[in-house]
Order: sequence, then structure tokens, then C-alpha cells
Amino acid sequence: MTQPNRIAGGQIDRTRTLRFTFDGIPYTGHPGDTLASALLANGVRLMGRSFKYHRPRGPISAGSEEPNALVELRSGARQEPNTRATVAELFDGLEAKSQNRWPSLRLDAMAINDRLNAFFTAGFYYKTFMWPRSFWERVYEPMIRRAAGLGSVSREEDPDAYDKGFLHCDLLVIGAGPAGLMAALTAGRAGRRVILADEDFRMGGRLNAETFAIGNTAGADWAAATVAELASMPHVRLMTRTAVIGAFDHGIYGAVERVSDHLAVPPPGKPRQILWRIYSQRAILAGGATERPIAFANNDRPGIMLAGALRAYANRWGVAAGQRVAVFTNNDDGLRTAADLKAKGVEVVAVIDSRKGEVVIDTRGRLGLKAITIRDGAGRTRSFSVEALGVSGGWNPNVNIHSHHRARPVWDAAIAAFVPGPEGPPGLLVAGAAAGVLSTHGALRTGCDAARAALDLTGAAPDLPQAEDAPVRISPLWHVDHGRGRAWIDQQNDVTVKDVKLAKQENFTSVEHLKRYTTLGMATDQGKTGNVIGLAIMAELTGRSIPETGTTIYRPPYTPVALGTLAGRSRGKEFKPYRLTPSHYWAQEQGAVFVEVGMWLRTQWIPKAGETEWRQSVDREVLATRKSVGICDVTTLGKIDIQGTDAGAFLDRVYANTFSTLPVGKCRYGLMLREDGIVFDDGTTARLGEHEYVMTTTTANAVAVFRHLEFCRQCLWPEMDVQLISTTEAWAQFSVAGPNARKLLEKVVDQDISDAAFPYMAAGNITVCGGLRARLFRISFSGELAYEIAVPTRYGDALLREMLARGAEFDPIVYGTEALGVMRVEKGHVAGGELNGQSTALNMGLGRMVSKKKDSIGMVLSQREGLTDPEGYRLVGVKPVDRNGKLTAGSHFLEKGAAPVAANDLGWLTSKVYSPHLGHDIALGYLKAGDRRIGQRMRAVNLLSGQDTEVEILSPHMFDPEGERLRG
Amino acid sequence: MIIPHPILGPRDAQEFVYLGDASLIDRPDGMTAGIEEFHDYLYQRTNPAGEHQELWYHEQGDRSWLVVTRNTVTHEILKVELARDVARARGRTK
Amino acid sequence: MASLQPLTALGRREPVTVTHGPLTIAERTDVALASVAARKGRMADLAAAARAAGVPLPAPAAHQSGTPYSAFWIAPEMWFVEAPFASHELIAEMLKSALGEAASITEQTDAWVAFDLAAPDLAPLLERLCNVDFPVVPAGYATRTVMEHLGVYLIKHGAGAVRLYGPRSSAQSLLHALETAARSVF
Amino acid sequence: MRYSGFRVIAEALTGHRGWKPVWRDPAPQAEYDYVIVGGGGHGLATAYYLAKEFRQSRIAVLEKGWLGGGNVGRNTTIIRSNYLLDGNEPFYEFSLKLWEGLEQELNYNAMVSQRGIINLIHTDAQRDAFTRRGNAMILHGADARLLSRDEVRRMYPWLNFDNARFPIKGALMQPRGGTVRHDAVAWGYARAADQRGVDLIQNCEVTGMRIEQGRIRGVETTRGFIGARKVGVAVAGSSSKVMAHAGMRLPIESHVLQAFVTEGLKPFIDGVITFGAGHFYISQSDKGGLVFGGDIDGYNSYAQRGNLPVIEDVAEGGMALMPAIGRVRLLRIWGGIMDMSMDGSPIIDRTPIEGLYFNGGWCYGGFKATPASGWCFAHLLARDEPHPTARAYRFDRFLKGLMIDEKGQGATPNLH
Repeated sequence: MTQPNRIAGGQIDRTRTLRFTFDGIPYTGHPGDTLASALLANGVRLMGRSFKYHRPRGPISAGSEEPNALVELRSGARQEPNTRATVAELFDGLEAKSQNRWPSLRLDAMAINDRLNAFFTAGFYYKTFMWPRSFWERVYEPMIRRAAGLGSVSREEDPDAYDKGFLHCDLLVIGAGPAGLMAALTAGRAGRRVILADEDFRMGGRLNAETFAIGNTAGADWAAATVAELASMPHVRLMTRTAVIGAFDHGIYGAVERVSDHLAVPPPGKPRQILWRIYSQRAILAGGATERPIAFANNDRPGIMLAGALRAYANRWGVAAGQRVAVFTNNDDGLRTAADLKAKGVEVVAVIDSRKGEVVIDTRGRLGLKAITIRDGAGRTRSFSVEALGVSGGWNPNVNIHSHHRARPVWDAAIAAFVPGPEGPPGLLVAGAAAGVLSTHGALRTGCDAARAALDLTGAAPDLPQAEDAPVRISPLWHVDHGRGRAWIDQQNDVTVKDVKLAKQENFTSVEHLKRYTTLGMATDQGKTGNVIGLAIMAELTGRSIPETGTTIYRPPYTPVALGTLAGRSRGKEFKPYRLTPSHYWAQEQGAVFVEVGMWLRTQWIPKAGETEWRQSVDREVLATRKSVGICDVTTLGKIDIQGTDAGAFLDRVYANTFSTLPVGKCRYGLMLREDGIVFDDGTTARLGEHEYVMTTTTANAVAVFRHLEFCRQCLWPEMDVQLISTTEAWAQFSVAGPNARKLLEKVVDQDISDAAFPYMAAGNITVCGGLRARLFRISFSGELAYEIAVPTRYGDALLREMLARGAEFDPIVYGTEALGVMRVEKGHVAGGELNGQSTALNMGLGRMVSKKKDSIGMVLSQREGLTDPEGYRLVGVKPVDRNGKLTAGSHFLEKGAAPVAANDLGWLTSKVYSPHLGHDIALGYLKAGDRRIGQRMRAVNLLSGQDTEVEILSPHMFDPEGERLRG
Repeated sequence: MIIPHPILGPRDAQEFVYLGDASLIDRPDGMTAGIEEFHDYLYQRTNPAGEHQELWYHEQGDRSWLVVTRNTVTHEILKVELARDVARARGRTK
Repeated sequence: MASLQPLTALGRREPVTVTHGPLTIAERTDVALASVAARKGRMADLAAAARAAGVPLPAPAAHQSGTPYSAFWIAPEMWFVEAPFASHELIAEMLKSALGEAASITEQTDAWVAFDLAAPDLAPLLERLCNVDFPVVPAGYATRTVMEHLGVYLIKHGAGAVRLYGPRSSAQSLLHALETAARSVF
Repeated sequence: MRYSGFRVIAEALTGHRGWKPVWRDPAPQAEYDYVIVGGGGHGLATAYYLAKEFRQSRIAVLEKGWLGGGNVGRNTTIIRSNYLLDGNEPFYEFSLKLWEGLEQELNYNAMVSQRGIINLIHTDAQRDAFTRRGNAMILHGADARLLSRDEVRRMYPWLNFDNARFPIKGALMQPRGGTVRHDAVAWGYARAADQRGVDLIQNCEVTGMRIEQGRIRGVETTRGFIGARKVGVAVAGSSSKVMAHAGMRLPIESHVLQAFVTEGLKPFIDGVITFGAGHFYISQSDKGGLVFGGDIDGYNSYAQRGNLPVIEDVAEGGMALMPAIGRVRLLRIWGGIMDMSMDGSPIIDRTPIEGLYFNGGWCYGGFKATPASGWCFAHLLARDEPHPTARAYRFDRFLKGLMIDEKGQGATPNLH
């Protein structure tokens, strides 16, 4: 296979040939090629279609600013829509497809839009599709949505992995062109830690695309030598294929390294890309400049590209985009393209210099440029047959990252472009073309100066090598008035000069209105080539200056970033870490079903052989517990060790009820409010010593409660003698409940735990199994005679096995969170559904626990009228009148016969279970004035399912209301 | 953001949990103050565009509560103190 | 002690050691751990008692090795003290009797899983995991940091030696994160 | 001029020379009956409804920058009325009904698109809470459906059903939820208000308030003093700054919320999806970009830009839910300033200063509220009494303990 447009030279490895396909057609290229350079070498100019008009398009650039040459790269689950062919590194076997066309790139049916362009002006959709009203969602919008977008998503899981990481340095240099290289060299030679990052796979920036000399070597060779010197410095990190995407606060930069994108697939275990957070108090933006085109009629044909890109393809990649070319420029830099191409033996048929009054006024060639028409200073027109046209409208410094903190760039009339202003992210300096210094020598000088300034380097500045230092000679030209066709500004979104004119006509003259109304700059290139032209034209139309017209806001990321990269490893099962309980491995052996509770995996129930429905398992666990004894892993409850001579006084402040009076060796249920008087959390707290308490929290609030206690300790009462430490994971804790709980525990506990020795609400340090330190609390969530026993976590598994083995005569079972839930609802204990952050102690029937005799968090504001309304919600128990009736948590209470409207809404069911003991569904609920409705009948209605059940309102204590069992 | 911790030096703000205005230190005494005073304490905020004293908790660090003086427009951090020291200076005791 | 067979944080009888390329990750179950916090206004008393008992109380962000007690700073006037598990399983009681009423002491041994990382240079691994500027901080540096959403204490004993304490319940997740990063880096 | 398909065709055939400015650029008059501070969605809607529904005149909207430049121009464009509490649901349902007729009302196509919103369920507790909420919605006349896991899977087969850390167990769906082209809302209201004689004054920042004997007399602006009988402030994000001119402190903090859009893609997400186990919600615009967001950054800020941790957190949620979007590229991140209130719900109320009215505290729910907020604020301004659906949005609800706390997070604005 030949590459007809491949010419001599370039930084490609011609000794190796890479095979690839585009739209199924095989081509070849070489290492060092991009997909775009390789396609151009093969004579392929047509690479894409535009968004709105489906105009045939080829690349206009040789970099990440590319709006046109977007392809679907790779296939299957790795399909990557909207990939810029101009930066996609060629690899053997690369597959690419064109997008946004049907049935084919050359013959795209949707190109009908181009014929109808007179109707599809900026914002036309805001003015139509309104009649008839029902047609919008049924007809018009589906039509619009079908046409939306460019590339398509695979819908399969991305098979590649992504990493994240953190880097620190003294100086981050963004961009490895002459300015960046010089900055890194200056800092590196001074011994500072430097990171030099460049989005390209080859460092050197424009030096690779130009024929300039630095000193007495070619610019590209100087770059390579400089890179080699930097690579020899251990404190310098060179990062190619690494785009800095944003400047965030306080010297944190985001950067994306494309580790494996130049390979067919990443090596096993290796990531596709890495998101680096780079911490650097000093950084230098040396991101260069982006050339901008000039708008003229039909300036969007494949083969028309930026003059600098045309020369980059020739110099760096050895590719002539066409055999016959022309150049259209308003500045000296465009002339370099003509000179370089001529030197490469390409036929340059015309150089159109607008400064001489010459302009291009039209072009021809539907699928690729065939000819241009020019008009000279005297008004004469001529046509030339060409395959490529290089256009240069001047260069825009890449101020983007410098503006990420919303600093506005300032207008520099000398180069007719915006340059970074005095404000910007603290610590970020700008050098080289990014600073508006467009010569090579200027880049070297400002790169060196910036590094010295950033790092406060003293001593004489080094001698800089000789380099090109031509002045910028430009006479701004934004669009050519002559000519009849549309003149594109934003090629991808098909925004043309006439759209800007319409925006002006309709008074969308603010630059933000211009952008939003016409979609200028909203395409995947974010207007890197087109924005300034658009606002310059608006400035002309409104009679304002360009700086008065201003720019829109620059936002991260500098170049689009794969979402997988930003997520890193946190996806799938690794989205969040797991927390496993001490009995997890035992439960796994038993075939337990687990449930996510926050990060924890808890045993939900443990099916036994023959059980086919989860209810069978749960009912069995409940009944066995209530009949004999059950064990439940409650390690997930938060445990906080609270010590100090003021520990008791501290607890009095943070709990609504009193703890300073709790005797040593006892525990008490505690209710914790937020300062706004709403219940925050609950749990039991035990006093293990004069100055030592251990608090338990709910599983969900363990972290928040600890944080809150630290706030109280450090910010509110800093002189209290209180020390806090979490011990949640240090102890494996099991609830042992049921009539035989004591008998079972007596098999493992070394001490006397008779009712007399260890009465209800006793707590203390004990030993088990012959001397292992442990803690025992006689508390009950289930309503049974119950204890919680804790041992150091490593012994938790063994203690569980030991209890089951030694207590085998009692047929102990291990129950999960479902059975736990059943028993607590039977007892009317509040939990998740009731502790909803919206309910007061009064709502829960615990109003009397809020002591007014002492100051505590939330005490005062809990007394507000809205929170003490006698008609407000109260916790109630609920059962169906017909014992076969079904209840659903979340159903609302309605009176019998009441219409299902909000005015009749009396409350809702917070938690529902099936009570195997009672033989029917039961629930807890918040009911308006519920305390006065005990015994009444009403309905629990679930309008989502149509369930409508007559219920009786009960006290929430539906099982053993006198509490005889737990004291047994 | 990076918070210059008074003990530990620069630390990534990701390690911290934010609470809000440092006036939350000035909790009234519940035995003497009434609902209105607590209302103003808990709910009303100056919310300045500019210098703001605010509470950050070093949850993934040393568990210190800090009072950070930060510009809410530029995010520049002007001062960082241990909240406990600030609380004491404001006369808070037991 | 007693008849109960301990289980490691990874759910096994014996600690796990895994290697990947130059890296070794060794679970350590032979470390006893307790927190020691000065009671209000008793720092001088605590310091004296600790000196007498041979318990180091290093400066912020530091670890200090000793025999049998080593320690690292975790919060103002608060430390984690390490000792050999075999001899000091009852570390909290031992410290209480040594340090008296000047300190609040809490057993922490089983709240954590400990991993020792060893490789010629751990920097490339750690830069994928946490934001500690590992090459720059000195040996003896101790800090809390975050790895894949997990709060972890990191102690640098040298460029190629690090001890991590992660939450015990997430031992599996932490090890998985370490191994994944190792595969990615080495 | 009236917009229609015929007009578009007629203009196309005559070179589009007939299109008129969508609004005038009037110089401010010395005095108005009503001065609305804030030319965002809420302020423009307020002015429109004042003129249209309440037959008021001599109305001006003062905007410090460009019309629609506040949060109406930087949000994730979602509309819904899937609220739980009595104080909220009627208001948001009223708003949704107004959205449903908005285009004909304004003769402007804002692309109100009711393709449905689902809130995913991952735990039994969430199902209970969503059942409660779905019932509350229906009781208030809104629409709601509880979807099973299989129903969700049929709708969005490429969500992570088989390898999820927090498995999907179902969803609460509001079929009438959807999206609207956000900028067009501002432009539609602006155009319609302008046509009814409202003066829309851009580049006019309020720098002070003239208050005499407890009564508002007008506002000082960068374009001079403008007298007013009544002043309505609708500047969410900057509420504390503007109300400080009247010496008021508010139960509000300003926080930054980042939002995100990807490169344009062929359609694959039809409706709006909200992840129940992470901070992530997403829809796909008519242009093809995935528009998504998550949590606020969490610290007080007026900077209109955020930081990496939340960007990463949102992406993690996205990948956890939709592993197919790993290779989709994020195109742009922006930040808006939210009035985070103390209970997560807004305020539309009188102030202690006679003639000064306040509308704010929208947290990140302001966009969907735009029509009802405008209507209810206009109602309050014109009649001096709250609209029935906005009665709960009072300043004194915190004093009285009548918070409207959907999330149950209490007086911690960054958690709402």
C-alpha cells in the first residue's frame, strides 16, 4: 500500500509500518503518526461530518483544538466516540469509523439539512415546534433527539482500568515547547523538583513542526537534546501524553496521563489513563498558542486547514495535505507555510495576503477542496485549482488554564489576540506563546525568566541560544465580506457569520448571549479556534471594541477528559470499600445472605436447607430467639470511649437525658438531639469507671456522632477534661437474646451473671473462656432477656463458634438484620425509619427524656411551638384489622372514607414487618395526634400499588408491653 | 484546596469536613438563653462575600477542629487557628 | 490466652504476606496498640510518667521507635503506642498502671489491620494511593491519610519500609487497593 | 412579533431580515411601582407574572450582568415535583403544571420535555422512604410510580445491575419529570415581560437600598438611584450580599455547585436518572451532551468554580452507576452559587422593611421552581399575601420550629 501524500522528512519511523482501517478501508502509516497525519498521507481528507448541516469535513488542525476530524476509535466495548484524529496516536491494528453520518461518510442522507440551511438559523427551534402542543414530545423532539450528538457510546462496560495519583513538586511546567523546555531546564539545573507535562506524545511543541534552528541545531533536535538532559536529572519528571486539564485552588492541578492509548489494549493490570493531582505552589503555563482561521465563504471544505497545521503535517509528519496548495494569511506567520512547503517540493500555487488587499472569496469541492476563488486588491477575481489551503488569521495564546479562576484575559493589539491578564491562579506564571510572546527566542527567554521568577533563583541568567525572533506582523481580518456562501466560525456546530449577525439583530449582543443563542464555542473543541472570531465580528456589528465585548468564561477541563479517568478505581464493586463484621467469615460458611448497611455488609438472614422464601428464614430466626436464644453480630454499632474527669458532665451536655448520675457498672439508653431539637441519634452508654464511659451509636451515625462530640469538646467546652477515641472496630460485639440467653452466656462467661449479680442494665468488664478480657452489657433491643457481649475483634469469630458449641443444648441460632428488625418493631424501638432527621423526642414518644434541668444540645430549640404541637406526629403501632391484611412501609394513614388527598393525610407507616409471633403484619408509624388515637381504626393506603388496608392503631409496644421478658 | 494546619502544615482540604461559620462556637447557655437567642445562633448567617471565619474538622487527620479565615470570593486562606484556642479566647470554658 | 482461636483481620488463622515484583505486603498481627491521651492539664505529669515507663511521646507527625514501646502522634496530646503483642496483649492495662491518672488509655489493637510494605522504593506505589509527599518526608514520619476512601495511618520507616494501619473491618478492601496499585505500578 | 413555524419559513425565504430584538434595552426610569432585583429566571418570571397575571405596570428588572446570567444559565435543567413534605410538594407541583403550558404561554419554545425522572432505590429503607414520598406526591395531585428492578432494567439495560457495590432494587419514577432548555426559559420570560412593557435593565447592579422610616424608597444602582414603591429581591446565590444592603442577615449560606456536560453523543439516556447510592444525577440534552451533577463542594463560596474532589466524586458515582460511560469525555465543568438555606427549602416572604420582599434560599432546586417562584412572588408583591402553595416559605419558620427539611439534615446548609 502506498501513501501518496507522504513526502520526505518528519519525525516518523519509516522503518516500521503500521496497519489501520478507517471506515473499514485498510491503510498504512508509521510510528510517530497520528490518525490524521496517516490518513492525509494516504490522500484521505474527508474524515467527518459537521453537527447541524452534516457538511463534509477534514481536519483543520494538527492538535487538540480540532473541531472536525472526530472519529469513533476502536470498537466493541472500547469504542471511543468523538476522538480527535489529530491527536490519536497511530498503532498497529487501529480501527476508526466516521460518525454522525448515514449511510456513509461520503453519502450522508442528513446532508439534506445543508440544503435547508436557510431555515436552520441560530435559535430557530425556540421559535417553532410549538403547534400543536402535543406534537413537541411525540413528533418534534424525538426527531431532534434522533439527530443529536456525534459519536455513539458502546453501552457496554468500559473494560479498561483507570488510576489516580498524587504528585508534588517545586515547579510544574505545563507544555514542553521551547518556553516550557527552557523553564524546566532552568529549574532542573537549579536542582529543583520539576514536573514537565505535555499533552503530546513527543516533547518539543511547535519546534517539531517548524524548521527553525536553535543555536546551530534544528529546533526539533535542540528539543530532543534538552529532553535528554532533563531526563538525566532524577528530580525532574517528564510526562508526555499528559494534559494538564485545570488549575484548582491553592496550587492543585489536574492532569491526565494517557498511559496506554497508543496501544491496542493496555497491558494486564495497567491502567488506560491516570488522573494526577499535581501539588505545586509554583507553575508555569507554557501551553503555546492556537492558530485561528479567517471566515470566508465555504471555508470549511476538507483540505482547508490552518496554515500552521499544513506546515506541521509537512515538517513533523512528512505529509503534504495536497499536491497543489495555497496559503491565505493576514500575518507573516502564514508565509512560513508557503516557504516550508515550497522547500519540501510541494507546489504552492498562490499566497493570498490580506494585507495586500487579497482575499479568498469562495471555494469548490464537495467532499474535498478542488479550487479556490480569490479577489485581489483591485477587485479582480481568479480561481486556482488546489487540494489544500492553509489559512492563518493569527495566533491565540492558550490562556485557558490561566483563566480557570475566572480571570479575564486582556487584549493585546500588537498581536491582535487575548493574552493573560495580571490576575490568575496564585503561583501560576505564563511564558512563551501562551503569554503572547510568539517568537522562538521570546519563548526561550520568557521560559527561563519565568522559572527564575517562580523559584526566586538568583545569580546571572544563563546565556540563551540563538533563535528566531521575528516580530509579529499582523493586520487583523476576521471575515471576508465578499463572496456569497456561508462563512463558518464554529465548524463543528455550524455557526456562521450570518448567525452572529442574526444574534445581533435580535439583541443577543452580550458575548454570553451570543454563545448560548448561536451555540458558538459549545462544541467539543470549546471554540478554541472560533470564539475570538465570533466575538470580534460581534464587536464590529455593535461598534464596540473587542476588549469591551469580552470573552466568555474559560472552564476546565482544558481538553475533554474520559469520565473513567476521573472515577479511577472507584467503580463496580470497588465504588466504595467494604466493611466486614467479625462474624462475616462464619456467616459466609453458613451461606448467609448479606445486606449493604452503609459500607458494612451485614448478615441479613441465614437460610437453612429447605427454606425457599426469605420469610421462612426470618420467621424461624425470630421464633427461635423468642423461644430459646439467638445471637446477632452488632459490631457495626458505633462505640466511642469517653474518658476524663468531666466525662459525665460532658455526656449530660450532649445527651438530652442525664448520665452523670449513672452508677459505675450500669448503662442507660441515651437520646441525642441536634441543636435544632430534632433527634440526632440514640444508643446505650455504659459507665465502666468513675471517669470512663463507653457510648454506643447507631451504625449509620457513628462517624457523625464522633465528629459532633469532638465539636462539643473542642469548640463549645474547651476546658472540659474529656478524651475521645473510637473503638467501633476494636471489639466484636454480639447481642445474645432470648429466654436462654443467660444460660448460654454462663457457658462462656467466667463470672457470675445471675440476675442478682448482673441485673437489667448492668455493664462491666468480665472475662470469657478462661480469662479473655471482655465486656458485658445487659441491654435488650429485642425485648427478650438479652445481653451484648464484646471481645477483642480477633476473638469474635471464635467466641461466636464457642457460644454456639457450648450452648448447643439451647439450639441457639444466629439471626440477621431482618429478624433484628422484626423484634425491634414488635417492641416499638425506633430505628432508621423513625430516626429520619425530621422527628423529635416528642414525636417518638420520648419527650420526657429531654431534661430541662440541665443545658444540653437541642434542649432549648426542641421547645419551639412547631415541635411541640399536640396535634403533631406521634409514634404508634399498627396492625391490620383483618390479620391477613397486608401493610407496606411508606403507606399513608387516611380515615375511613376519606378521599386520598393531602388535606386528609394523617401520617405514614415508617417500618413494617411480619411478626411471626403475632401471626400478622405489624408496623410502626407517625400519626397525627397518634397518642390520642390508640385503639382507633383507619386505613393505611399505598396509592402506588392500590393497597388499602384497614388498620388498628396500637401502642408502639406491641410485644410484651410490660417488659417482663427482658427483666427475666 | 489546601489548608495550612497549625500543627501539621499544609493538608489537602479533602481530609476535612466543613461545618460553617465559626460563630457556631458562640453557643448561648441553654439555662439562660431562650429560643430567640438560640435561633439567631443556629440559623442566622452573615455569609460574607470576602473574609469568612469558618469551622473545618480534620476528620482524616488529627481530628482537630480548625477556625479557617478564608476569602469566599478568591478562596485565599488568610489564617488558620485551632478552634479550641479560638473558643478559649472567646471565653468558653466548661 | 484462653481457648479462643484468633482470626486475622483478613479472616485467616495466619497473617498474609503477598509479593508483587519488588513489593512485599506483610500483614502484621503481632502488634499491640493503645491510644494514650493526656488528661486536661496533665501533660507534664504524663510526660514524666511516660519517660519513666519508657513510653515515647513523639512530636506531631512523628513516630518514635523503642523497646518495648514505640509510639506515633495522632492528635494534639494523643498518641498510639505500639508494643509486641505476645508480651503486651494487655497493653492498655499495662499502660494504665504505668501512666496512672494522667492519661486516658484505650485498647486499639484490634481496631486496625497493620500492613508492612517493603520494596526498594515505595514512592511509585504510594503516589498512586495517597497524597503524602513520600520522597520528601523523613523516616519517622507518621500521618493519617486516605487510600481509596479509607482513612489510614502511614508510618515511614525508610524509603522502602512503611507501616500502614487501616480500619480492620476494611482489611480486605485495603489489601485489594494495595495489590491493585502494585500491579499497576510494578 | 409572534413566533411560529410559518414565521420561520417566511423569514427564511426573505433572508431573515424581519426578526426583531427579543427585548429592548431601555434606560432606567426615575421610579417604578415594582423593582425586581435580579434578571435571572425567578426575577424575569416574577416581572412577567406581575404584568400578566396581576395586571401591574411600571415594572423594572435590574440585572447586574446579562439577562439569564445567574443560575438559570448554569444548572442541569431538570424539572420535577417529586417532593415529600407538605410545605414543598404543592408548590413544586404548581410549578410543574406551569412548565407544562409554558411554551404556549410565552410563545417561546423552551423545549419542556417530560421524559420522566427516576430516583433509584438501593436499600429497603430507601424503598420505604420513596414509598412514603410517592404517596405524598399522589396525595398532592402529582404523578408517581414505584418501579421494580426489572422495570428499571427494561428502561435502562446498561445501568450497572450485575456488578454493583450497591445493587439497584427499583426506583421511584415521576413520568412528568424531565428537562427544559434552561437559557430559553430566561429568554422566553424576558421577551414576554418586555412585550408587556417591563423594563429589563442589564448591567445595572444594586449597590444600596434607600430605606426611610422602615420603608423602602428605592435602590441605589451603578446606573443611579431608581425609586420604587416595592422592591422584590430574587438574586439567589447573592441573597446575603444584596439583603445586607437592607441590614438583614439571612438563614442562608452561599455554596458552589458544579455541573458537568460531556461531548455530544447519539441518544442513549432518555429521561433523568438519579443515583440513590452516590451523588450523581444525569440526563441527556437534545444536543446530545450528557448533563450531570452531584453534591455541592461543601464550603461557603462566591467563586462560581469548584475543586477536584467533587468532580471526582461525581465521576465515581457516574461510573458506579453507568460503567459504559468510561470512555465518554467530560467537556466542561461550571459552577453556580447556591443559596443554601438552613432546612434546604426556599423563602418567599415579606421582610421587616415595608415594601421590601425576598425570594431566595433555593439551594439547588431553583431552576425547576422558576415558574411557580415567579408566580408566587408576584402574588406576594401584588397582593401582600402569600400564594397558597408558598405559604410555608416564611422567614419565621425557623423561629417557630416549622422547618421544611426534606433531607432531615437540620441547620447544616451544606448537607441539604
